[in-house]
Amino acid sequence: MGIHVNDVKQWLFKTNSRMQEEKAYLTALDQAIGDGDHGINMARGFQEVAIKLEKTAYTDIGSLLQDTGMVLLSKVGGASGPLFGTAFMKAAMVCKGKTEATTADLGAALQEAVNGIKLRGKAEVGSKTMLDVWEPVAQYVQEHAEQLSWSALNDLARLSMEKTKEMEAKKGRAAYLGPRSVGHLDPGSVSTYYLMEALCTTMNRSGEPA
Amino acid sequence: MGIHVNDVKQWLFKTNSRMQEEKAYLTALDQAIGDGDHGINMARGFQEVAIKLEKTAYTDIGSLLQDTGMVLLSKVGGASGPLFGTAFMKAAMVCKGKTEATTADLGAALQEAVNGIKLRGKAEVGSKTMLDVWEPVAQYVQEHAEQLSWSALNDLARLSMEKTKEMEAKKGRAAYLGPRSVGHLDPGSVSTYYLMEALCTTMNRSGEPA
Amino acid sequence: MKKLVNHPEAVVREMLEGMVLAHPHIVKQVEGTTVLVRTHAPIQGKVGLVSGGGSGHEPSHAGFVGTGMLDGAVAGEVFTSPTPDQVLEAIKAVNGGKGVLLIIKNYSGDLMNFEMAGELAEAEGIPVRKVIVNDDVAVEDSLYTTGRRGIAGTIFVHKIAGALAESGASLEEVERVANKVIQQVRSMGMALTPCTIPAAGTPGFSIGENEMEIGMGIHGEPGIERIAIAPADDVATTLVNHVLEDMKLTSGDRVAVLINGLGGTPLMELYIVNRKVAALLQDQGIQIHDTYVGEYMTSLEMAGCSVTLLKLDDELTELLDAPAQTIAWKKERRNPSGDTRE
Amino acid sequence: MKKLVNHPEAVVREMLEGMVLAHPHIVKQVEGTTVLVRTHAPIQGKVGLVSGGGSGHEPSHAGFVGTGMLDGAVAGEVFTSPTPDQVLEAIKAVNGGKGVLLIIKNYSGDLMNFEMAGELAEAEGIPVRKVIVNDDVAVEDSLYTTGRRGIAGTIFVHKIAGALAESGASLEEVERVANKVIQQVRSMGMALTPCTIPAAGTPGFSIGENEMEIGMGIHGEPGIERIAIAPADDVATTLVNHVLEDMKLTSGDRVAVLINGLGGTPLMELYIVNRKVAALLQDQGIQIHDTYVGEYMTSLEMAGCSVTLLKLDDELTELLDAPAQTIAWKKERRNPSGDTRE
Ligand SMILES: Nc1ncnc2c1ncn2[C@@H]1O[C@H](COP(=O)(O)OP(=O)(O)O)[C@@H](O)[C@H]1O
Ligand SMILES: Nc1ncnc2c1ncn2[C@@H]1O[C@H](COP(=O)(O)OP(=O)(O)O)[C@@H](O)[C@H]1O
Ligand SMILES: [Mg+2]
Ligand SMILES: [Mg+2]
Ligand SMILES: [Mg+2]
Ligand SMILES: [Mg+2]
Repeated sequence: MGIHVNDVKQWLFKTNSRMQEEKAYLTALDQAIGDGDHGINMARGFQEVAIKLEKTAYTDIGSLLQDTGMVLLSKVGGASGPLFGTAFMKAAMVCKGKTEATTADLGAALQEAVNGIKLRGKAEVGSKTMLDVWEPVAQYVQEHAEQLSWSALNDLARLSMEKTKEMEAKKGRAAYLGPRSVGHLDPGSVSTYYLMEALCTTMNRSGEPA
Repeated sequence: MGIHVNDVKQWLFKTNSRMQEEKAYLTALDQAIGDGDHGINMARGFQEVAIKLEKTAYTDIGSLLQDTGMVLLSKVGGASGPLFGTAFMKAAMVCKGKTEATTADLGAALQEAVNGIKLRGKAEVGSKTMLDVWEPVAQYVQEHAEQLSWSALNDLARLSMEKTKEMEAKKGRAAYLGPRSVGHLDPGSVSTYYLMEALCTTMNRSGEPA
Repeated sequence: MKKLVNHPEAVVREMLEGMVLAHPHIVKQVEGTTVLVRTHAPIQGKVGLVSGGGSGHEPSHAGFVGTGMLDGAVAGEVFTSPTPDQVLEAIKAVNGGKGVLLIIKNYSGDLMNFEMAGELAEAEGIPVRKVIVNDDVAVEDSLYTTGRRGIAGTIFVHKIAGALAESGASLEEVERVANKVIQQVRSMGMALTPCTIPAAGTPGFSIGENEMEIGMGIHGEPGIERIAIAPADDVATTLVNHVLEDMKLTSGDRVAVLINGLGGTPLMELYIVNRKVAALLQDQGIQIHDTYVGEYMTSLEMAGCSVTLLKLDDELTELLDAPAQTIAWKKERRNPSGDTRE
Repeated sequence: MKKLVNHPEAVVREMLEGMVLAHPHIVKQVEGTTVLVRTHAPIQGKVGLVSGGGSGHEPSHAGFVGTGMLDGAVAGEVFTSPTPDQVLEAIKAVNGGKGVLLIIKNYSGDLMNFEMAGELAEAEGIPVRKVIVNDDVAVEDSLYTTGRRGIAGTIFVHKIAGALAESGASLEEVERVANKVIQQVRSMGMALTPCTIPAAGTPGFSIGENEMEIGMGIHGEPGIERIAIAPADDVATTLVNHVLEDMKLTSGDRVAVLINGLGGTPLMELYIVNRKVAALLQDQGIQIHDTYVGEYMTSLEMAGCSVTLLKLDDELTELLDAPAQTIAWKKERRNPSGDTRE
């Protein structure tokens, strides 16, 4: 069962809806251990992505993801802008020319995204950043490309996000808090979870993820 | 029954105590229709007067009042400083050279004080200023110099003070409020009442004013 | 009360010490007083300019002492006019033989204390003139009451009279130009939050969470109306309209604009206000010669702003643009040949 | 939320418009961007200096654009680093053929966005160097984490690198001196009250009525301790001690001092803090070359302050004292012969 360019579009529309819904929550998370703008940033960025996708017809997943990355890069700002932007632009290269992608393509694209985030942000897994969701998700998709369970992927994404609560931040603004960052979810991991959740919901045509 | 220089000293010590006790109340009154410093100003000024009088021996009421006026003039500031300062300095001239003053002297001194306040502040009776206590008190003392009842004088002073509540301010900071100044006591009239009350208490040796 | 202070009663003394320590090349303290004067005061052969008032309006007035503006500033207790002896000290310290001009904001207390000081100085043989600034159109101008308050427009009087004095003009000339500015300058303010006199410890008044006060004075004196919180553009429009109504400017007139912050309002918001003020003036064909945005006449930590317009003619323009080197108003001696004019 | 704004989402755009309207002789806006550059940018034959970051720190950074300081400033959303495309616009607009130096405050977001812009500019053939300011000693300096934040000390980098660039120095030279300042500058801040991002509508955190936060960052990032409200002298002592502990100054060293207000704290209190800071430095035999007191790097309407020390040598002294004509830092071209030095 392939991932059609229209699925990708739906995924990003759904992501935008989630970001709008969770704008205040993400901002509150960032108020606790950052500077309180993450929800505002994500909502602004994905709003612009939705506007761009709405008015453009795509047959190429690559160019859809490239546009998404460019919009995020130029509309989000902060730490999350270049990271989400880079992630999508790196993923775009893998999907270049494809109207329909396989789960193996998805795995490769996610891995490229992870590489981009690491190169740009210099964080490692365990630094309490969005990487703590991106990386396990990318790995899981690559390992289970043959028989991908979207609801299992969704669970994994949520679990990874929840795990950031107990981590001590080493990168990003929360790092200034040192040990006091423990006990709070990482805002960027939560927004990354919404992105992955939207992907799973879109692809899991049988309904909501468990 | 004359007013001895030591009575005058006691009067001003008592006035100082009252100003310290009522510092917050006077300030609150001034917060309502002014800038909220009247209690602070009066407490600072009379504190300095008390310090000055404590360390100086006086035989001349004139020089005691002159010193009081000078201290008030240089320590109070605002509108009340020059007015109270002028009042005491004008009163001092009448009492020059006297170790004991008559109630007639007191009447003349108060009248001089009133003249000074009017000249300096250009207010009239009814402008909702301290003059609305000073002037009736001065008048009453002059009219009843022969047989002055301190408790009656005290009542008159309090009544005059209370009357300012219904007046519309024409001078001082409360004048900016126009009709909205009605319904509030004039802070300077209240502090002037404390001054007069302290005088009556000091002189009314039979006890507290009724 | 959340303030960076030590003893609430010592704030003025400690602030003045901190100022002199920060800017010893601009100001010095007259010993034993609350008077700051230019480091090299008195300047011989120059009319001395003295202003002052209660503290809590920083940088007014000591922040405007220096070449091209004031010679001395007298600081009273917070929101309390300074006493005559202090003003007298300032007059004596800046008298360079050509007399002294007192720039007084129109409040009963300031008037009386400065007047008494002026009388004492004249008795000592120093020629003294005084001008009274009353730019606040929120207050009705009436002969029978106290009249209008002096607020942020006072800074333009300092600047322009200061520039003329610097050129060696006579006391009468400096007094004349100061009065000309006073005739041509109008302001109005508003507040979002109250402020707390340190020694009082509690706010002098309160403004509801969804309210603002239009026409607020710089000591928290009530304004003309308490309204629901409105967008910055509406606030700017209200203030400008009140000022224009009083000034009756016509298309082609030239003005200087001052968007003054009251202490707690960030520069970001002042610029948002300026955006609308500039648009409103442009709409009426009024030319903006120059705009000043920032804190000039504050009210402790009060949030809010005032808008001041000064109608310019050639004389006022030249003096406004003249050099000044003070703590809070710096203007180059000559326009640089480089890429900036100011 | 008590703010003089219109649409919370439009504050940055409207603020920039208000700034350009107020100071058209100093700054202009690069069309369609949130970039302000000098009115006459690009200056041919001069290294271009670009700084920027999230908005809400006014007058940083656009207030320091002008002769002798920055060439361009990029404004992000409130507390949000600007995006690479905007930074790129700034680089292009100020490139006068000698390359561009990016002055970046050390935050993940700023670093990444400015870096990407730099890469894009280099791909277009513009030589770009970057320096990273990390003066905040409240944060542990560690290789394994994000490292120190950049706060008010950034202004000294603007000033000194700006002065050298103005003299026609090469990109490498300007980069060198900027890094020298970064080596020698240390700051620490504290806050009494929180601040509210307009689009968020509620304060980012809270501080108890009787508490203050020591080491607070300029975006409300938590500091090192939450303590009971203390007198200004104690606060000054804590901040200075932390800074000195890190700088290890010795008697005879010369410094510039910056007492920076965070937005809601009145000048009166900043001067009271300076009084103690100056005394502490004098106690240690440290010479104060010059002191700056006011709002340079704010945090919306937050109440609080930071103390910055810059250790000076002859080169830095001369560049610090050099002329500048910007909105928020004005320094005469030449010391006047009159009665003031500054
Ligand atoms: N160096 C980094 N590498 C990976 N992710 C990072 C890094 N720095 C920050 N992040 C992520 O960005 C999120 C914060 O984004 P946002 O609040 O929008 O930006 P800012 O921190 O600039 O205000 C963090 O929660 C974290 O997940
Ligand atoms: N022109 C005046 N004539 C007489 N009394 C005045 C005048 N102006 C003000 N006052 C008195 O001064 C009082 C206010 O004193 P205070 O608060 O100490 O000074 P300020 O108004 O300068 O803050 C008023 O309540 C009023 O009684
Ligand atoms: Mg954030
Ligand atoms: Mg008062
Ligand atoms: Mg007062
Ligand atoms: Mg941010």
